[in-house]
Amino acid sequence: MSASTRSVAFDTPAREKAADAFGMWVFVGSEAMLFGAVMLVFFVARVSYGPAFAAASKHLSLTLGTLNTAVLITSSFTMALAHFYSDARRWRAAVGTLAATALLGIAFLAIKGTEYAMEFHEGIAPVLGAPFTFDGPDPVHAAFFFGLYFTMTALHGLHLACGIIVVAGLLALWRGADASSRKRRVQAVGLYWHFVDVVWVFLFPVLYLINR
Amino acid sequence: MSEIRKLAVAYVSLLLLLALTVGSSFFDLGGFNSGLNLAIAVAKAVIIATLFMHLATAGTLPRLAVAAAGLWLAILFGLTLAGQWGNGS
Amino acid sequence: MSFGIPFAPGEASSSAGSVDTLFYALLGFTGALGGFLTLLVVGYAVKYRAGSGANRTGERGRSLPLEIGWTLASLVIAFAIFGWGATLFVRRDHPPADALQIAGLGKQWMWEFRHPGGQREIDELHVPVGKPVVVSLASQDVIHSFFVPAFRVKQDAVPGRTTHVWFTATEPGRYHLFCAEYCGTQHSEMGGWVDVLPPEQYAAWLSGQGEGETLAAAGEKLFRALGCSGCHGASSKVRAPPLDNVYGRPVALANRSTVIADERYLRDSILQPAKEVAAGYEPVMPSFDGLVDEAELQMLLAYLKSLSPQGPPNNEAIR
Amino acid sequence: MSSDAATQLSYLDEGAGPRAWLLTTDHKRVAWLYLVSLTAFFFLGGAFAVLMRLELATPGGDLVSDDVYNRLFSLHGIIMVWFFLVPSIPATLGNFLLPLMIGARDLAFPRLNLASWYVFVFGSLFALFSVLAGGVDTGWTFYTPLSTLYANGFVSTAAMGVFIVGFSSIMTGINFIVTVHTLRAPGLTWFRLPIFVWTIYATALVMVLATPVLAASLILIVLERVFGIGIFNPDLGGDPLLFQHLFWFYSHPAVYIMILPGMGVVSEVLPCFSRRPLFGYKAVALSSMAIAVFGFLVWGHHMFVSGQSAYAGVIFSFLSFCVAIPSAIKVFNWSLTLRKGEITFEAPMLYALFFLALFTFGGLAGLFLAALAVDVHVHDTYFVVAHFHYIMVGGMVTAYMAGLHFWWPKMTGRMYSETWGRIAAAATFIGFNLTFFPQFVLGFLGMPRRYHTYPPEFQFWHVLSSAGAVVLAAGYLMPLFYLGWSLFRGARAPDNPWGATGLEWQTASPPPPHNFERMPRVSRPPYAYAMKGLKHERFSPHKETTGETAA
Repeated sequence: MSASTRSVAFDTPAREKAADAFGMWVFVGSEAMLFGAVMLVFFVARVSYGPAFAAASKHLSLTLGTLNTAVLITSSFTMALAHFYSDARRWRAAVGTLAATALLGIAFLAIKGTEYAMEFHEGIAPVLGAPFTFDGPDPVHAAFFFGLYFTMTALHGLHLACGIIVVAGLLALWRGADASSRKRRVQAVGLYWHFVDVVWVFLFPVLYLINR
Repeated sequence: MSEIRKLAVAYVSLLLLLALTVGSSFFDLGGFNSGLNLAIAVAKAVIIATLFMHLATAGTLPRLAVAAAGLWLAILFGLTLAGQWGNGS
Repeated sequence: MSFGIPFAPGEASSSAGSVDTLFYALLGFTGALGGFLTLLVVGYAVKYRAGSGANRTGERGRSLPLEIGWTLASLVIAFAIFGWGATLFVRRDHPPADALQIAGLGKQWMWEFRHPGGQREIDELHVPVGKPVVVSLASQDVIHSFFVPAFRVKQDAVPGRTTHVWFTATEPGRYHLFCAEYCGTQHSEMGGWVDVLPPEQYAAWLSGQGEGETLAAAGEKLFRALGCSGCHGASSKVRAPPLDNVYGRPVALANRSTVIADERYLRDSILQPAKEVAAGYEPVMPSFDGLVDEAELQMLLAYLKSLSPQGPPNNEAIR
Repeated sequence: MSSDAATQLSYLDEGAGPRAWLLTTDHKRVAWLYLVSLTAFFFLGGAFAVLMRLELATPGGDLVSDDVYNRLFSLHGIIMVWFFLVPSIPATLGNFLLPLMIGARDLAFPRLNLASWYVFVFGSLFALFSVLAGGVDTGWTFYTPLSTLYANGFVSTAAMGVFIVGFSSIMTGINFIVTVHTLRAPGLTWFRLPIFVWTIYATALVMVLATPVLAASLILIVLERVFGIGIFNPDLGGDPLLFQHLFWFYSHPAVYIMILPGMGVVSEVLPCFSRRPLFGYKAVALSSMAIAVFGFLVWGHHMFVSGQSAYAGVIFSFLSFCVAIPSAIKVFNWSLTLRKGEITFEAPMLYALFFLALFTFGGLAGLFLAALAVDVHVHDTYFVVAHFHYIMVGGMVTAYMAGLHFWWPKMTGRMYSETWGRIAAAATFIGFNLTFFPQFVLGFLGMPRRYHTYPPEFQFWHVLSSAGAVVLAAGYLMPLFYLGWSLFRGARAPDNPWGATGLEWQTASPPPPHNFERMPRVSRPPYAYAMKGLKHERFSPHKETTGETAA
C-alpha cells in the first residue's frame, strides 16, 4: 500500500482521515467555547452600556471592516477549493488556492493593522497607556468598548496568524508528503480556517454594526 | 464540476448576506437591527459549516461535536445571564 | 461534657435556630446513611472475605427494581432537602420593613459601619437585641464578605454594587465578625466584634457616641456640595428629574422600559448616568464615578431614600 | 498469552537514553513522562500544605508572615489543582491504559500526546518561575478585582502558566475522545467498555468544553493587568461577578475532571478483588456521562452569597441536588459489588475501599453545601475546605494510589511490596481523617478559610488537623520509596497478577511497544469475573518471592 498512515494506531488512511476530521471538529468546538466566553463578556457589557457602545462603534471604520469581511470570506472560498482540488488530486490547483488563501489571510491582517493604526492615531485605543480622547457622552464605557474591541479582534487575529503559519508550513512540507498526508492536512487546516472565518462572521456585526 | 458550482453558490450567497447586513444597518429597524444582524451571521455560519466544512456529508461524529459545543454555549450564556439579571435588574 | 472544646457555634439570631434545625437534620440523615453504608461495606468485607463459608449462590450483577428504587429515593430526599434549604434562603431577600438600616463598608482591611444617627465605628458593630437590622454592604476595593457565625449570616461586599444582609439578634453578647472572602494580605485580621446590647444599653451607647449628623443629613450636604441640587433642585434652570418620592417607585426610561428605583438604580444613575436615562430628559448629567467614594455614595443614597418617606424600607426608624 | 521475558521486547526495552524517552510517541512512555512530572508537583504542593498546617498549629502567626502564608495556600491550590489533580489520572493511568483497554496500538494522535506533555512542561515553567520569583497571593481562584488591581505577587506569570497547561489538557481531551470513538477493538461495543474508559471519556469531554472558558477568563485577567482593559473592574464598567461566573463554569466541572477518573479506577479495582462483576454496570457507565453533563449546570453554588440573584441561587441549588443523584447511584453500586464476592485485601483494594468511605462522606457533606440556608453559614469556611479535600484528596488521590498499585505490575513488570503497600494505605486513611475531619467542625464553628491567624478557641481542632497532616505526609512518602525500590528489585510480575479481566491484562507485563502481539477481539461483557469456564490465576508472593523483602 503506497498510502501510509501517520499514526501507528490506524489500519487504513481512510480511517485516519476520518479520525483527523473528527479531532479537528472537537478542537473547533473547544475553540467555540473560548470565543463564546469572550462574547458573553461583551454581550453583558453591551446590554449594560448600550448607548455608549453604539456611540463608540461609530468610530470604527465600516468600510475597512466590510472589506475585511469580504476578504476573509473569499479566503474561505479558496480554502474550500483547495480542499476540493486536493481530494481530486489536482495538486497544482490545490497549491495555488492554498497560496491564495494564505495571501488573503495576510491581506486581512494588513487591513486590520491599518485600522489599528488609524485608531491609535485617533486616540481611541485605550491600551498600553495610549492617550484616550473621546468626545461622546460616556467616555468611560466607550473606552470599555474599545478595550473589548481590541481584545476580541486581537484574539481573532492571533488565530488567523496561526492559520497562515500552518498553511505556509503545509506548503513548505508539500513536496515531501504523499497523497494521503496531503489530503489529510488540507482537510484539517481547512476546517480550522473556516472556523476562524465563522468567528469573524460573528465579530463583524457585533462590533461594527451596533445600531448604525 | 457540480462541487465547484456548489462552493461558488455558497461564496456568492455569503457576499450577498454581507451586503444585506451592512445595508440593513443604515436603516433604523426599531431595535431589530441587532437581531437581524445576528440572524444573518448565523445564516452565514450555517453556509460555511455545511458547504465549506462539509458538515452536511461528514457523518455523525462531527455533528456530535457541533451539537455539544452549541449545547454548552447555551448553558454558559443561559445560566450566567440568570445569575447576572435574575432579579430583573 | 465538652472539656472546653467547642463543637457548635452559639445561636444568637432569629434565623440561627432554623438553620441549625436543617443542619442537624442533615447531620442525622447523612450520619444514618453513611453509617448504614459503612456497616454494609464492612459487613460484606467480613462476610464475603476470601475463604469464608458464606453462601454465594443466587442471582448477580444487577437488580433493576433495587436500582430504580434507590434512584427514586435519592431524588425524593434530595428535593426535600433542596426545598427546605431554599425556603429558608429566600427569607434573605425579604428583610422586615421596620428594620434598622446600617451602612457597612469593607476596605482592606477593616469594616466601617455607620448608624442612621451618624455614629461611625470601625471593626465593631453595636446592634440592639430583638430589632431587625439591615446592613447594606459596599466595598471600597476588593470583594469582602460580612460573616457573623453566631447569626448564621454571610454576604459578600462587592465593589461596584450594593448588597444587603439582615438579621435579628436574639441574645445579648459579643460575637465574632469575620471577613469570609479572601481579600489580600491581612485578610485574617479583617474583622472584629458584633456587640448585641439590650435596647436601653443600645440607646445609651448611641447617645454616648455624641450626636453626629445623620447619614441622610451628611448626604444632603454632599448633595449640595457636589452641585447635584443645582440641577435636581426645585428652582433649577437645567431640566433634571426631581428626586422626591423616587426611591422604591417605578421610573419610566427613555428607552421605553421601566425600572424600580432601587438602590442599584440610584447608584448606577450617579456613577453611570447615561445608562438608564429617565424618560423626557436629556442625557446631560455627568458621571460622578471617581468623584465620590463608596462611603460618600452611601450617604447620598441615605439622603435620596430619606426623600421618599413612604418608600420601603424606612430608614428613619430609629432616632 | 504468556510472557516470555527472554524473547519478547517490552516498551521499556526500546532504548533508555534521554532521546528515547523525550522524543517518544509511545503512549506508555508519555504516561511515564507525566507520572514523573506530576509526582514532583504533588510533593511540591504537599510541602506547601505541610508548612501551612505547621503555621496553623498555633492561633497567632508564629511561623510565617501573613504574606508568606497567603502565598503558601495560593501556590498549594494552583499547583495541586492544575499541575497535579487535573492531569493526574487522565495523563498517567489514562494515557497508559486507554489504548490497552480498548485494544488499540496507540492513541489516535501520538505526536499530539507527546506535544501535550511539552506544553505541560512549558506551562509549568511559568508556574515554577512565579514560585521562585516570590509567589502569588491571589488564592487559586484568582478572584477579581483582588487579582487584577491589588495583588502584589506574580499573578500574570502564574495565570499564563495555568493558561498554557490548559492547552495540554485540551490536547489530551481531544486525543482521548477521538481514540475512544475510532479505535475500539472489533467487538468492543460501548457497553462492553470498562468503566475506566467511560470515565476517561467523560473527563475528556469536560476538559475540551470547559478549559477554553478558563483560558478566556485568565487571558482577560492578564489583559487587565498588563494593558489596563478593565473587563472585571467596576470603575471602568466591568463586573467582578462575571469573572466568578466564567471561572466556576470551568472550575466546578474541573472538580469532575478530578473525581471521574478516580471513580473509573475504583470501578476496576472493586470487582477484581471481590471476584464479582460490577453491580449495575450500565447505571454506573451512564451516571458517569450524567455527571459530566450535569456538572456544568451547578457552578453557581459557589456564589450563593456573592451577590448573584437569589433566583439564580435557587436554580443552582436545585441543579446541584440533581448532580448528587448519579454520584449516589455509583456509591450504592460499588457497595453492592462486594456482595457474595471472594474478597481479598491487597493494597489496591484497601485504597479502593478507603476511597469508597472518604468519597461517600465527602459527598454527603456536599448536601450541606448545596442546601442554600446552611451554605450561607458554612460557605468560605473550613467546612468547604474539608468537603473538597474529602473529594479531591480522600477521593481522587486515594483512587490514584489504588490505580497506581493496581497497574504497577503492568506498567513496570515488577511487583511492589504488599506489606508496605498496606501500611501506606492504612497510614493515609488514618492521617487523612485526622487532618480533615476536624475541619468540618471548624467550619461549622465559623472558622473562615484562608486565615493566617485565628481566634484561640479554635486551636484544639487545628492542632488535631496539623497532627493528622504529619501522618498523611508519611503515608504519601512511603510509596515513593517502596515503589521506587520495586522498579529495580521487585519480583517479576506475571501478565495478570490479580487475575483481572480487561484487555490490558491479556498482553505482557510490561506490554510490547505496540501493546498487543495479536490484535484482540472482544466477545464478552466487562467484569466477567467468576463466570463459568473462566479461571484467573492470581499472583502469589509466597511462591515467587525472589525480590520480596517486606520489612
